[in-house]
Amino acid sequence: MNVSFSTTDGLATDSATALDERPSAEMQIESKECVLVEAINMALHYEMAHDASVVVLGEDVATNGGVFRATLDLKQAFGAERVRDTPLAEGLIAGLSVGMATQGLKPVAEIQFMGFMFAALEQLICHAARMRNRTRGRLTCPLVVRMPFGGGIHAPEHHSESTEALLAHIPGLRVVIPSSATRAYGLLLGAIRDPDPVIFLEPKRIYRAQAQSICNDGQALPLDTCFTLREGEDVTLISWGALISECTQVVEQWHEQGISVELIDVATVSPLDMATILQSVAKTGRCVIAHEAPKTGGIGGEIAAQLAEHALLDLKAPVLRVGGYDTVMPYAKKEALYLPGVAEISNAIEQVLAFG
Amino acid sequence: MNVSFSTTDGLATDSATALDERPSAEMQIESKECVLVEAINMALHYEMAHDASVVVLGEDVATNGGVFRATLDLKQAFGAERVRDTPLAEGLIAGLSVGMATQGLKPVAEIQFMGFMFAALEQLICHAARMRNRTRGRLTCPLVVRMPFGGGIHAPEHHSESTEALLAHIPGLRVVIPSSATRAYGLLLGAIRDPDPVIFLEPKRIYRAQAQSICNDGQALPLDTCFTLREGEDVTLISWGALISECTQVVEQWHEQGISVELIDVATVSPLDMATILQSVAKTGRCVIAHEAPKTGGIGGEIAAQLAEHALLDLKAPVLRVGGYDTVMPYAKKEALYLPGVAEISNAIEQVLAFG
Amino acid sequence: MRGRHQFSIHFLQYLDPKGNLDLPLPEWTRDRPLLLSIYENMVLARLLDQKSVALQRTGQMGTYPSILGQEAISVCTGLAMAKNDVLVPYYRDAPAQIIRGMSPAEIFMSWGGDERGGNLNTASRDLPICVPIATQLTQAAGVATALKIKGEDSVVVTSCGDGATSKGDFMEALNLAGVWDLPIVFVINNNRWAISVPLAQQTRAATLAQKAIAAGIEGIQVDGNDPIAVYEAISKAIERARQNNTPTLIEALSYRLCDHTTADDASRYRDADELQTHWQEEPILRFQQFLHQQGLWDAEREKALQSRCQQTIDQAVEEYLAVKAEPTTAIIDYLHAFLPYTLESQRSEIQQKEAPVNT
Amino acid sequence: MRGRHQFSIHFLQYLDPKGNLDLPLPEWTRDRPLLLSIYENMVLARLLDQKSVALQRTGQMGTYPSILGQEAISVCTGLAMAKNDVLVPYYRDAPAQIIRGMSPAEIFMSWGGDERGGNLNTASRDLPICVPIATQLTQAAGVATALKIKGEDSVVVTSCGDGATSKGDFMEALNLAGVWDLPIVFVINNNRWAISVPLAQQTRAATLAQKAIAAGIEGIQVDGNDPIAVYEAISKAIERARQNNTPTLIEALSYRLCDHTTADDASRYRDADELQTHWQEEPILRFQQFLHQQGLWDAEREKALQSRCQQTIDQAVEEYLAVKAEPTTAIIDYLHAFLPYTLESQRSEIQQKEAPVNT
Ligand SMILES: Cc1ncc(C[n+]2csc(CCOP(=O)(O)OP(=O)(O)O)c2C)c(N)n1
Ligand SMILES: Cc1ncc(C[n+]2csc(CCOP(=O)(O)OP(=O)(O)O)c2C)c(N)n1
Ligand SMILES: [Mg+2]
Ligand SMILES: [Mg+2]
Repeated sequence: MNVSFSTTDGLATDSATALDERPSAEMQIESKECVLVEAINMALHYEMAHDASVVVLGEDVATNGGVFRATLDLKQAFGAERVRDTPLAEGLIAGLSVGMATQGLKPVAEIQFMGFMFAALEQLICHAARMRNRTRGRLTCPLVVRMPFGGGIHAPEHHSESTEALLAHIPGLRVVIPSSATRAYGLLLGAIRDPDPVIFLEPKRIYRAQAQSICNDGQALPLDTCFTLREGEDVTLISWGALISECTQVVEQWHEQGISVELIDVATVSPLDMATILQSVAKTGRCVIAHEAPKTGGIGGEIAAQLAEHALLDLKAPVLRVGGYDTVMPYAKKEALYLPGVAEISNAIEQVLAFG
Repeated sequence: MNVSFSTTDGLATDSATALDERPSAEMQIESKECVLVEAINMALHYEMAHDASVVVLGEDVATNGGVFRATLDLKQAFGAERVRDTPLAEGLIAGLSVGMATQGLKPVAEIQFMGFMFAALEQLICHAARMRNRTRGRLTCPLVVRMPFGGGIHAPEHHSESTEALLAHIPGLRVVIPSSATRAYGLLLGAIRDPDPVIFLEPKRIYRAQAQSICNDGQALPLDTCFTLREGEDVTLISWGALISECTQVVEQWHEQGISVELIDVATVSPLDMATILQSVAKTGRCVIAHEAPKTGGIGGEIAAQLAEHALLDLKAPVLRVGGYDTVMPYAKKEALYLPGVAEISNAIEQVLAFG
Repeated sequence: MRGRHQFSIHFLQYLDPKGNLDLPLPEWTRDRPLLLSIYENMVLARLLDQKSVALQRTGQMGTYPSILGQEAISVCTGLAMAKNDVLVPYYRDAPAQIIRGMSPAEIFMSWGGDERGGNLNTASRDLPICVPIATQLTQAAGVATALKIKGEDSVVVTSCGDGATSKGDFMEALNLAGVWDLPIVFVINNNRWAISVPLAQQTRAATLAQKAIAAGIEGIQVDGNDPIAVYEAISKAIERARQNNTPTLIEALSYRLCDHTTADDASRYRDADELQTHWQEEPILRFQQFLHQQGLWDAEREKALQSRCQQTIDQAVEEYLAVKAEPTTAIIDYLHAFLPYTLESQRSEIQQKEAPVNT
Repeated sequence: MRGRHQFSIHFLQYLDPKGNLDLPLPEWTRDRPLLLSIYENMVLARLLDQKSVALQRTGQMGTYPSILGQEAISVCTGLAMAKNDVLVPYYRDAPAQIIRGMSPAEIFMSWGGDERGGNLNTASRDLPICVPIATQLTQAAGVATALKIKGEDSVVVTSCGDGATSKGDFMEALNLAGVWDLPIVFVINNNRWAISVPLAQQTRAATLAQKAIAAGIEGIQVDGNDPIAVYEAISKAIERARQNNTPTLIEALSYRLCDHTTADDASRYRDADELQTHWQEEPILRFQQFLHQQGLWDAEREKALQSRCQQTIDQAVEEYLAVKAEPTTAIIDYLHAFLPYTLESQRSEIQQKEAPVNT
């Protein structure tokens, strides 16, 4: 078990080869039934045990184990030096993480809710995303910022937004979004081992949804590919995060009607793996993109634009986007009105099928 | 001349009718040759003289008249109460503006460079954009945040970015970008009189470019329409801000070769006046969008996506976007490599013309 | 600027935890109706609080932040302010909001996930409660600036928790209040906890009041469970602000006798003994004992008050549960003063959806 | 926590503006080479500064922030630090960066718009200068945390201007340093101006050092143009940080004898007299007079030093102007450790462009 600190220079390579470095024989591997938030916790435990440079920080992450329990028992297992409750300041959390990362640590910071990330953006955009470029590789920023995001849990104001598009537009930041317990485990390991900053957005609406059996073998998933969850011939349905559940239902529904929908979980929304998407649309000729964020300026727009640029002749129908309305996320009583669901997605598919 | 303070409730209507309220006979109107930054200064003088609720604040805006002189002589003309140098804190500037706006003032805040706006985003996104909705109209936020943006002036790091897409994705914020002295004058007046928050982005590269004769008549321009600067039949070229100059050159070049390019200045990038754009593309069938911001996740993507959704059958060629590269804005020595210019735009036009 | 500089922070307390005096009472305590009003509002606040938690537990309301044990701070804030002053509250200020004209039903509505709860009586210019920690403080400075520019003699009172003092906005606002001579009073509800983070992990400062020194303004620490000390400190600070535009920071020492919110379980991180000892210092019983000693209170009055308040709360609940759903388009109709034409199609989509069942 | 709390801020000065002693000299001043090194580095700093301005004026460099009159602060920072310590500088710290191994040519490169200026000798773990005001301070706290976690006995020294103390990050970092017992020293270059905004409009605090009280840490004010006071304060603070993880805030009172940057014209907002009076207090002449009095300096030595430094600068300029352009793809090659495949097409586009002429 490697407990030596990566040197600033060594970091990139350390992390790059991290995957291979971890023979699964290393420790006895148990499988466990986990919901998404438990998978995140398992990944954090695994990586902290195998890489002493990993440090966890944020509000209520230590003693309390996080308000969603994503960091449960980390403090007990790895101590107060490596698992830290910070004072209440998101800008501070981000700045601390940048500073630690430049010195060979791998901070995994939690922003309690995505709605509170804005005070952290100056550090993430001006520094985390630029430190390697600014110093021509002398200093790097291998940090992860975890944030629960998205609506549907009847939370107070500012606890339900989806503003991933803001982060995806920042060169130098990777933006990763799991949609299942298994992918949460593998993608988070990939994020921590990535030699550069990664924003890891957790769809809290499905934190405790469907449990999956996860083999705690420390195998990371790549951060530059979409996952094709279901092969299909007639339409390509693209989404990420919590909406993947609704999308899966929609796929089932259409399947019963003899329509095969190809379902793609983008997972890493930046950088965008358009190859997978273009390949699928070349096959189906029809595409629907669904996300919770307001439709205008959302990542769906970027995907549709690239289709309009690179797949115009493949398209048998307009690319339809299903998104939240271009308005402020309503308070809990009316959030259901705002959030796109099975009906809206299914509708869009019906339209692209009906077209031409 | 109205020097009464708009009441919180009265504000919306006051501002709505502001245009009509100002008979151009009211004061003797002089015309003046102005460059863009002088036009902004003229609009600020005009509105402060006609609406005592307008207040200007920011770093170095009072005694120094702004580092670009956009607020020149306002303090001398309207006094230290209404023209205020703030301590150095962008979050504070935004929070102050929100607070003032809820009490019937119309703050016009300056963020010295767009690269320093990030500390202000929490207030703009969580509060300015939401105060009316949150209070169901009881309190409103008629504020303007002015920021110089864009590259090409060989400035230090963080002084050359174009991150308008981040703001355009926020429901409740208007985002306005002038591309000439005349439009700067009219759009800024429109922004100040708008009963809701407006982000006003100033292309500093052309601050002192071409002078225009401006009639200081207090006539505002609307904040919900694109401006068609040149009618054309063969291609639609869409852009905003400083790049409009390069686009104009491109239009000239193609004109000489018998190709007529329709040039649209989006001006208000949020909300997007797609009607004008769709109409144009319905006519030309070909479209190129150019902006300085990184291509991926930029506003060009949203426009292209809407074309892919609403104009698929009109399109004779893929919608091409010319943008900055998906990398950090380079330091001055290499910014020319990053910035799209006449060659790149002209190239894209050639491609869409050549297609099919 | 140069040379040796001295600063000091004082602690103010009149009533010890047993309700006994350890200082001569200030002038204003001769005003018996005021003393009684402090008590009544604290009692109402506690009942409202209990009811809110009950509504949440029974699925009739959303997440709710109880103010159990901290009633004196918000009640005295509300009572010390003039009608024309402006309150920029945080989320444990329901008592002050009610004193300033908000109905208990509106409190339920806000926490029930209905924006109309933030509408108050449309005459008010108070800000609604603010969720992003400390962001209300720079806004409060902006409100104070506006009042000053408009030449009003009103002042602003704003509040936050102990955790909020770690966020940059707090100091930015304090510093500005000092350098711009703003008519503003900052009140910290120091309930010793920020969710699971105790004050000792929030700062090394011996007091939160001394953060005023960084801004060059007045700072004072008071026993936040002693209504007389709190009212005295806030009203004097408001007076200074009104007379000379002098800002003040008041740290009110209290304790969070409840979970952080209904979504929290404090037993995970806080030991029962600590909680028990602080029950000995809670403000309502303390003040009741004081009123007894002053001959202003007895069991009968108490009984009458309790049922009066209970009635108010019960009516508020009825009112709350009877509220008609807003039209679905409300989610977009208040975004701008005028709906941009680009949103018309989205609006009609929304119009066609039926209102979700009230949850 | 309760009760009366007392705080005080002291001012430290050994050399008055005339270079006369008003306190007995500290131990370390027996180290003559150190005294001379302080002087030589200040002289080099001033020549570098003049050259930088000249290069900008002649279009050979970009906007540059001069440090005229503030050399003592950065020089003593650099000399007081151990090699293994970490510097988290701001943009007026070229002197400290050079003392810590950065070449003058690299300074020219950074301000000449070439990222390679931030690369230093690749062995260094110092942070490059930071443009967004005050953002380096929370990073510095992160660096100090890392050193502590790694069990090193190194410390962090970070710096900022007076204006930076108004930005929330400043207090967030100070507060954390206190509550986490971080081995860190914060040095404020109080040059009295933030571009056109004088200190009096930045804060009402009598000193900037007292902002330490808000974080519960040590704060001291020193004459920033007195190299002995600055070195004494910084080295003692570093020692405390190294021995007991005790953070310190040092306010170094100086004055900006230059424009804010080459893009600024201070005559628009600052009157000539103020400038003149402060020329009487500038550090280099003051320290030279002191060295004379100590019999450590004479005209000959001065002459030799001047030409030695001039040589260094001239060589650096040659080096700077001779630097080969980076490959065009450098603008994307350092974005990530590994270029995402999605950027390959953009990279080849960039590769086809020819390098822009060096401006
Ligand atoms: C900017 C921001 N970060 C995080 C949160 C989540 N959060 C809500 S309350 C709270 C603790 C606040 O503690 P304190 O300031 O002491 O106020 P209290 O709740 O104890 O009255 C946190 C971290 C938030 N609402 N806003
Ligand atoms: C966050 C941020 N806001 C604004 C600026 C523009 N700016 C550059 S230097 C400066 C003044 C800084 O003053 P001070 O902190 O006193 O440092 P000094 O330059 O006087 O040494 C300003 C406003 C910036 N660089 N960063
Ligand atoms: Mg608290
Ligand atoms: Mg300064």
